[in-house]
Amino acid sequence: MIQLTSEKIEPEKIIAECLSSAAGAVLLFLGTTRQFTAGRETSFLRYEAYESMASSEMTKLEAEARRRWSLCGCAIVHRLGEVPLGEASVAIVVASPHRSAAFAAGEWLINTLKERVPIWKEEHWADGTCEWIHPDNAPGTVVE
Amino acid sequence: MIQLTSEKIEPEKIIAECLSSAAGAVLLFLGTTRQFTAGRETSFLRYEAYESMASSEMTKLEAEARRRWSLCGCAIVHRLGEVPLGEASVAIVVASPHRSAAFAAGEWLINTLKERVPIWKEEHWADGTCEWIHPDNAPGTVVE
Amino acid sequence: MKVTVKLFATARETLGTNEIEIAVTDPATVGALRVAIAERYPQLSSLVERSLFAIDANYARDEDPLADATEVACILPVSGG
Amino acid sequence: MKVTVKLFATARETLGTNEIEIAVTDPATVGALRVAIAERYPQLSSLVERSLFAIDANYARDEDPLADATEVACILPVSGG
Repeated sequence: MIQLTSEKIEPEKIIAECLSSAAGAVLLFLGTTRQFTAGRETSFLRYEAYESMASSEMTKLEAEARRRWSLCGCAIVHRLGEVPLGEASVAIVVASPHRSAAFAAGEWLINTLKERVPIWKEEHWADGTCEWIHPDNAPGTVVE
Repeated sequence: MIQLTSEKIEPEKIIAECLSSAAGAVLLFLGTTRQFTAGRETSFLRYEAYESMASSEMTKLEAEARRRWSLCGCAIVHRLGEVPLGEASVAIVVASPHRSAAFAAGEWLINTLKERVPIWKEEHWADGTCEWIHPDNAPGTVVE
Repeated sequence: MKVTVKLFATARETLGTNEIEIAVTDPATVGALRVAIAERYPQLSSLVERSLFAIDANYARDEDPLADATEVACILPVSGG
Repeated sequence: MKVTVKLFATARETLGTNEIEIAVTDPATVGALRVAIAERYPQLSSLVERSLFAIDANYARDEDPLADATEVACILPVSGG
């Protein structure tokens, strides 16, 4: 299940979608808006996506995770637009018969989402300034 | 937050306890009752604990996780008594400024809980038989 | 000395009781208790050999003395989670 | 040939538009497009150098041709999650 949404993320609904009697382990990861980054205060975040491509890249991530690990459920939800402090910008849920696959797939999904999915974060600082974040460590080469 | 309960686990309440504006990453792990184990069908599980010691061991786990990783929230909840198929027997929530700590602490907590905390699972098989599970790979020596 | 030992799971069900009283030869250590239980209840001996023991709700070593223990428990291999 | 390129984030805001039209010298590849954007908009050159490009919503290589592209996008280093 792949979703881009401008609504508040509701983890329990995503978990319910991924639950089944085949699952022995369910992992939820939430990326939330942190108030302080390196001592600097954030007021809120805003996310922008290349939506058609973000959806297709997230779909590829889910398919690749299902190939690499034995999963019985997988969901990736990203919020767009303004995200207040303490709320989630991204939710990943993975259900698997065994826990090691759930942890490995969950961590791989969030790490790879942050490398590949065309979504950008605009930090709105508490001092009133704002800036788009474009990490320095971007690959610069094609992501296979 | 440490809890032993005979009620159904409600992950959203545990997550809410662990959220704060210091958190950039929130991880929830649920151990759920799986229908099939090595081809054999489970009807339900029952958990029994040495309750006073289980609580104190879980409290030690939380303290050790907070020493080892930078956490802003940590909760361990284990259900006792009967757990139907598809429902959670254990929930672990970890909130951290950064995601790598959340994944590492979450996986360490569930792995270590399964080694140290005096709780036992009784498998009730669909064929009407039941048995207590006592893994072969138990340490056999004092867990430090 | 005599030691009261709390039982759980298979041990509790096999013996049909929540706790047993066991006579332990001196020196009254956790290790001596382990041997005494395995001898007294051979049907549990293989499980007890790979069990831990707790004194006052803390894991104990085989060389730890039982003299000051208020509560002793036999912790069969655990399977929570 | 002329190529329409979708813009996002800093590129969209800096140029004040969702897309630009860029003349690309032959051979019309992703690599040539990267060079053309960096030359035409020097204020974006360092970001564009470390950007990826997408053809029809798939990441493309610098040697990939633009001739059959329906939609081309400049993917500045991403920061979702």
